[in-house]
Amino acid sequence: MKNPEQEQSKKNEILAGPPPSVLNLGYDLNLSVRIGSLIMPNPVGVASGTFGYGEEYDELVHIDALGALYTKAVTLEPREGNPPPRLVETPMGLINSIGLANPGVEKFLREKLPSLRTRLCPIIVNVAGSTEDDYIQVIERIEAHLASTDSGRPGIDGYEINVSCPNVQKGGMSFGIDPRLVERLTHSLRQKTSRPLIIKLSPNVTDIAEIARAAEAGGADAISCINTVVGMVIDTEKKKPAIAMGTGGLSGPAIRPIGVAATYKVGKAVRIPVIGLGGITNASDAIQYLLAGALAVQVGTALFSDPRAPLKVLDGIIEWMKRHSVHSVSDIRFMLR
Amino acid sequence: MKNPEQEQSKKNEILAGPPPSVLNLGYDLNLSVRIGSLIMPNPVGVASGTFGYGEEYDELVHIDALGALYTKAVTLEPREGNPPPRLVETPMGLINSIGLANPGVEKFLREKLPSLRTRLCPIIVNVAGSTEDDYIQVIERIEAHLASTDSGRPGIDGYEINVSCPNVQKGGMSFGIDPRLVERLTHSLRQKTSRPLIIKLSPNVTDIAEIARAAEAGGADAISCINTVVGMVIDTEKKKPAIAMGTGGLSGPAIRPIGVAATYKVGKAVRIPVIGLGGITNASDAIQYLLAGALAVQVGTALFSDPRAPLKVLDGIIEWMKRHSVHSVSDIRFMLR
Amino acid sequence: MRQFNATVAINRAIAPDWMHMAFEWPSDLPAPKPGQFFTALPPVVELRAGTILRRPFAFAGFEEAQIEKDSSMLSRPAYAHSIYQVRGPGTRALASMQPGSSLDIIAPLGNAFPYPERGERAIIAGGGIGIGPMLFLAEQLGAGTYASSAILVLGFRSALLIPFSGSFSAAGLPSWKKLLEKAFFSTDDGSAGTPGTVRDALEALWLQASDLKGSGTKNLAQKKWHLYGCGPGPMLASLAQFAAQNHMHAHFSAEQWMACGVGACHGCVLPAASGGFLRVCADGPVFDARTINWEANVQ
Amino acid sequence: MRQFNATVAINRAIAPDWMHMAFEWPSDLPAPKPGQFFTALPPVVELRAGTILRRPFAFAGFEEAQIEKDSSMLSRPAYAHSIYQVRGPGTRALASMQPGSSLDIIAPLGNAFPYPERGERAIIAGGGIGIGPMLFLAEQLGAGTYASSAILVLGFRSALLIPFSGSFSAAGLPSWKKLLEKAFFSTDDGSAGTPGTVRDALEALWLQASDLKGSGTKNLAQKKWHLYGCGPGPMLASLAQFAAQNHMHAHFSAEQWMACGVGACHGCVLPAASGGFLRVCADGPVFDARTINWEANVQ
Ligand SMILES: Cc1cc2nc3c(=O)[nH]c(=O)nc-3n(C[C@H](O)[C@H](O)[C@H](O)COP(=O)(O)OP(=O)(O)OC[C@H]3O[C@@H](n4cnc5c(N)ncnc54)[C@H](O)[C@@H]3O)c2cc1C
Ligand SMILES: Cc1cc2nc3c(=O)[nH]c(=O)nc-3n(C[C@H](O)[C@H](O)[C@H](O)COP(=O)(O)OP(=O)(O)OC[C@H]3O[C@@H](n4cnc5c(N)ncnc54)[C@H](O)[C@@H]3O)c2cc1C
Ligand SMILES: Cc1cc2nc3c(=O)[nH]c(=O)nc-3n(C[C@H](O)[C@H](O)[C@H](O)COP(=O)(O)O)c2cc1C
Ligand SMILES: Cc1cc2nc3c(=O)[nH]c(=O)nc-3n(C[C@H](O)[C@H](O)[C@H](O)COP(=O)(O)O)c2cc1C
Ligand code: FES
Ligand code: FES
Repeated sequence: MKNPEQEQSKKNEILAGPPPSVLNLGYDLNLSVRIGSLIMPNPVGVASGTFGYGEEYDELVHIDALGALYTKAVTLEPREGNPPPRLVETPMGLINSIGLANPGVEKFLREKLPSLRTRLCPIIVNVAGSTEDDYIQVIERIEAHLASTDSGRPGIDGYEINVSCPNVQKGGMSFGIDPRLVERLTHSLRQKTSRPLIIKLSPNVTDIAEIARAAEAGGADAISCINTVVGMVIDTEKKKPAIAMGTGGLSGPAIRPIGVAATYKVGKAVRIPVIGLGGITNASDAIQYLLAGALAVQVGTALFSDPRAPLKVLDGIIEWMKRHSVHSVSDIRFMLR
Repeated sequence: MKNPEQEQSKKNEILAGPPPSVLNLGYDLNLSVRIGSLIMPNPVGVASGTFGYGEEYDELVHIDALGALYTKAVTLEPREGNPPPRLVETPMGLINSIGLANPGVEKFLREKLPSLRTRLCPIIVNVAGSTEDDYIQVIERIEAHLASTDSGRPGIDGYEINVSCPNVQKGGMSFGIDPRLVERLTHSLRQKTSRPLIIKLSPNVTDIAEIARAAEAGGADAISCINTVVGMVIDTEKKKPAIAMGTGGLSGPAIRPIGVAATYKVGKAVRIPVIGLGGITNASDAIQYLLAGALAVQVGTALFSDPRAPLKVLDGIIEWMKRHSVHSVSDIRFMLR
Repeated sequence: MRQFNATVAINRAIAPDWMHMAFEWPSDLPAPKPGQFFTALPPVVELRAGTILRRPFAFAGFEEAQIEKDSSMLSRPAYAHSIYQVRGPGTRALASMQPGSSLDIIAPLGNAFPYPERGERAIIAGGGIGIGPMLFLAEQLGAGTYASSAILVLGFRSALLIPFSGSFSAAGLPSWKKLLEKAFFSTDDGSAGTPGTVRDALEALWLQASDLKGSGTKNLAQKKWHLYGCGPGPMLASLAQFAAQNHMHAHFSAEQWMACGVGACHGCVLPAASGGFLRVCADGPVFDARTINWEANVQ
Repeated sequence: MRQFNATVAINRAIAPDWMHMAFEWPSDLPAPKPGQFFTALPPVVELRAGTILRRPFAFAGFEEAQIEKDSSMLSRPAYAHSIYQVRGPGTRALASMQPGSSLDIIAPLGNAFPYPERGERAIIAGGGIGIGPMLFLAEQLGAGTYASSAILVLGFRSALLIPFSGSFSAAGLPSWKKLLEKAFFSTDDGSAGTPGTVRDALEALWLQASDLKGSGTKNLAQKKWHLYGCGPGPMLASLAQFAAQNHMHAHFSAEQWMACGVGACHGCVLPAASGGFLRVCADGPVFDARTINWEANVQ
């Protein structure tokens, strides 16, 4: 097995420089952020499930300039996902019920990884499962594959663990609501990889800080905060739920205040970095998350209205940093008055 | 002590007829809904904290035509509330941090009750407190007052218990997150009044159905669902929270999908009626709640953009019922396919 | 595929609640093909609409740029055309746009209708607002009278709703006018063409074709039909059945709520006939009728 | 207080980012008084604005309806006027409204400035967009030159920002023009009037008044000042201090984020000098300067 730390530091050399949009600014800004052993060139990533594995957006987005690409969820077995309708728009929001449709880890490694390897931005693989063992096997399989293939770029720079999935062993309650389960899961996964391990939290809990502390105790390198909020729309003419599964996950600007509040709470509860997301559409939204305590951010639903949103967000952060004389983006999280 | 049941049935006689806007329609629709011993003439009320004690809206809203008026919270002692800014707009939402500013129960009885007595719509007093004893004393005081004053109309037809307040005895955690506390509180209050007792739930919990069942077990007549969602906005120019207290309560259309999902979940968990609210601005929104399982609804934040919203909602429900050949509004909650 | 700000050239009513929009097309972007679509994000919406998603629309026509004879300068830019129905906040916002204003477009998206195979006759069936892409396809395939190879069959609720016909309706593309003159119609209320659905009109034509076998127009009548369709879910389900019963090739353009529009989110799926799901935006919107479980999508 | 749909009569730029709006006023509604305000809900907003709240604005003037001599018919309706600054989505939406369109208004709201008492001289101080209600008050109190009883003192960042003056600026009400001709100015950059703040201009006038005591204009100079103010928080805090130091009556119009606008929600409070809080919409917006803790509100 190769040493991922070493691989990572090789990649960091390539990535550590400022991204294209900053290169020609002539300003001495430090936009890079560190998550575990990984240095992201800038704090603006694209959120899991909203960007596929990258290819679909190739013609619209300068992907190499992203701070990170969080892939669509990968599960052990292929999943077809939920029956349609899977989407419904809500006031400044979107409910989705995709059901983790994905080709499964084998096909992911065979068909998606090669294109991910060509990216200059860090790639974080989002992992989901129905049992603890599911998660473990996905990561074992990926690590084994990376160790066996010799290539300049691993194409995978870390993991984001989606603990909002229903846990079949616990009667369908999600992992993410039980601090003990989260700690145990994190701890198990920590044994399997030295790549950055990010636990992505669900906001549908009484005390998100408690779950974040459990992830930290389990050995997580960072927390992503937040996943979607449970929501429902009913078609009053058809008298049935607008999406086939009844309830789904609410995202977009509507939930931004919920995400900022959660980030603020989690940021105070743990010492590992927090990656903020939920409803970010412009730089000001992203800076709210950074001021609330996040080290980095992700843009999800906003991509659907404007695929340029992530890089506009990055440009706006740079403009704000210059205006407020902030040298390093990682200082913003300490600046809230 | 007078018999509130008797008082109530006297009042029901007055109220049972259809509200003004229906009288001249010539249709045989049953809009009334029953909450405990109380019959509300129609299902559309105005939400606590958004309508004061009524007087402020007298020139803008035909208050007598409302299904119910839920008063601003009443606490044992007067409260000045939180420092400003107390409000901030969010995407299709509003965050407030009023801090339960109110004159306290004595002044409420002296100064607000007389005008409430003149209303033809049912009056539900929203009650808040920091300890269980606070709640008990408010209700004892009100019941004693009603028993001692002989008047045709009590001016108070039921209680809505706001369990989202921070509980000072439990380190500031809200009552509403702990099913045991909710059951005990409901049980204690049940001893003090035979008027309808409605427990208003916070959505900021892992399992709202569990809390609803606790309220039912404690003897509640109904559940109001939902109170505001914890949210935060940061002013990125001033680098500080937009409202003085940091976080506040998010309301308005942004949270409607969260409220509908919660109502659906609670409706399946309990047999007592559910009163749905959160982001209702028009009839279709209200009908979503009714189809999700609510017997009645409340309109809050929408009043701020259009004080006519509640009665427009009522008119739209009537129109929908005619179009879908629904005779009784209380049947809608069983109609979801 | 590209995201660009297009200048709106035409935006006018062509029937009750129906609009015809045209916008300038970048000179260096490949022309859209029948079946393909674009997504638009109007800049202004009514208060409290709260919409965030782009709205998808099919192309209903395309006019190439015109280039000066003597120079290589454009004398007129290319225009993309669409026909849309005003239904909710997004289309109301679109309908309020003035010619000359700027609209955020991503295009061209999705796949296109395949050409009919040799010996196949294109039967192009559109229902309601689904006529847009059908007009585009009919134009490209040179649809005309019954004697020509390709024919167009359009279904409406009532004659009054047929575009360009009412007194208040503006004119559309000249080619649409010609196509409509030669098209077969069905109306639910029988006020024009065959009373009933598009399928009823097709059944009538089918019978006619069988009757003609062996007669003078034998050649044409014996051609296998290739059915193209776009319209409401129940219409497509019914046409799929019709095509299957009569063993004809069929390709339909489908609709589904979309978020990304480029295949990334897996939000816009339809149930596949072989199990699993297909994405309307990236695997479609045009599908071989046999690949989709149309019945399952009609609720 | 009433909710009504008003027809917009005027909506035009009067300075960079400043607009003057007038709308028709219902003939049977009491006229608004200086200090009172209205809330407006524009019908259309930019995409993704997501605003839901009404926006509050002060009245800057009022024109009575004109009635035909021979009949009791209105020959011209009454008009309410306001001056507003384009700051965010709500005011941008307002600024995009065309004359003739309809605007949802609730008015009149809040209390009004009290008249000066006998022997008091009204000193009317407006800063930035706070000049709107001050023009209205100055007109009612007949403010004029230094020799008249009431005078108007206006502060701007720069001479270029003074409304109606730049080349592109439209004219406002005729009365405003007259008032501005006689007003005293301060500008932060010294490009017009006293360099500095409104307070600096007031201090200068105050010295002048003291100098004049015992002279010919003694009568006027000896009158007690009654200070009226509207402007940014720091300006009001500074004026409150000035008024207290010099023992003069003072009434200021305050601002705060609002939700209901009618006193029901307790969202729009300011800290009271005596502890507790006062609602800007219902206890104000005009407050005796001594009742508010202005310092606590400047952050
Ligand atoms: C590939 C594709 C091509 C399309 N081409 C056209 C076209 O050429 N002309 C045209 O008028 N419309 C077309 N549509 C449908 C069009 O996208 C919707 O009518 C529009 O998005 C409605 O937006 P709205 O905000 O006005 O209404 P909304 O309030 O969003 O919806 C109004 C009604 O339309 C339905 N609806 C909304 N979006 C969709 C959708 N994506 N698919 C199906 N139903 C929907 C809703 O359920 C609702 O009943 C197409 C859709 C797709 C997916
Ligand atoms: C009683 C009263 C009278 C007013 N009179 C006028 C007037 O005559 N002319 C005028 O131009 N403006 C006036 N305002 C301020 C005006 O209401 C705001 O500028 C407007 O609501 C901004 O809306 P927006 O959507 O354009 O901007 P937003 O994006 O909502 O806000 C833009 C900026 O304005 C600030 N702001 C928003 N609302 C308020 C508010 N209620 N009070 C203070 N700051 C606010 C925000 O913090 C932000 O910095 C008045 C406010 C009040 C309370
Ligand atoms: C269509 C869609 C699919 C998603 N799929 C995933 C997923 O596979 N794994 C995951 O962790 N989160 C998933 N999410 C959640 C997002 O990554 C993100 O946490 C959430 O949408 C909030 O961010 P936003 O408001 O910027 O979209 C998905 C969201 C959407 C809208
Ligand atoms: C300004 C404001 C004050 C409120 N005060 C109270 C209150 O005193 N007691 C209470 O139970 N809920 C209070 N609420 C919550 C509302 O009653 C309601 O539960 C919530 O706003 C969701 O409904 P809406 O989206 O229709 O406003 C308040 C809400 C707002 C916006
Ligand atoms: S809309 Fe995202 S995959 Fe089709
Ligand atoms: S805005 Fe509601 S009390 Fe003033």
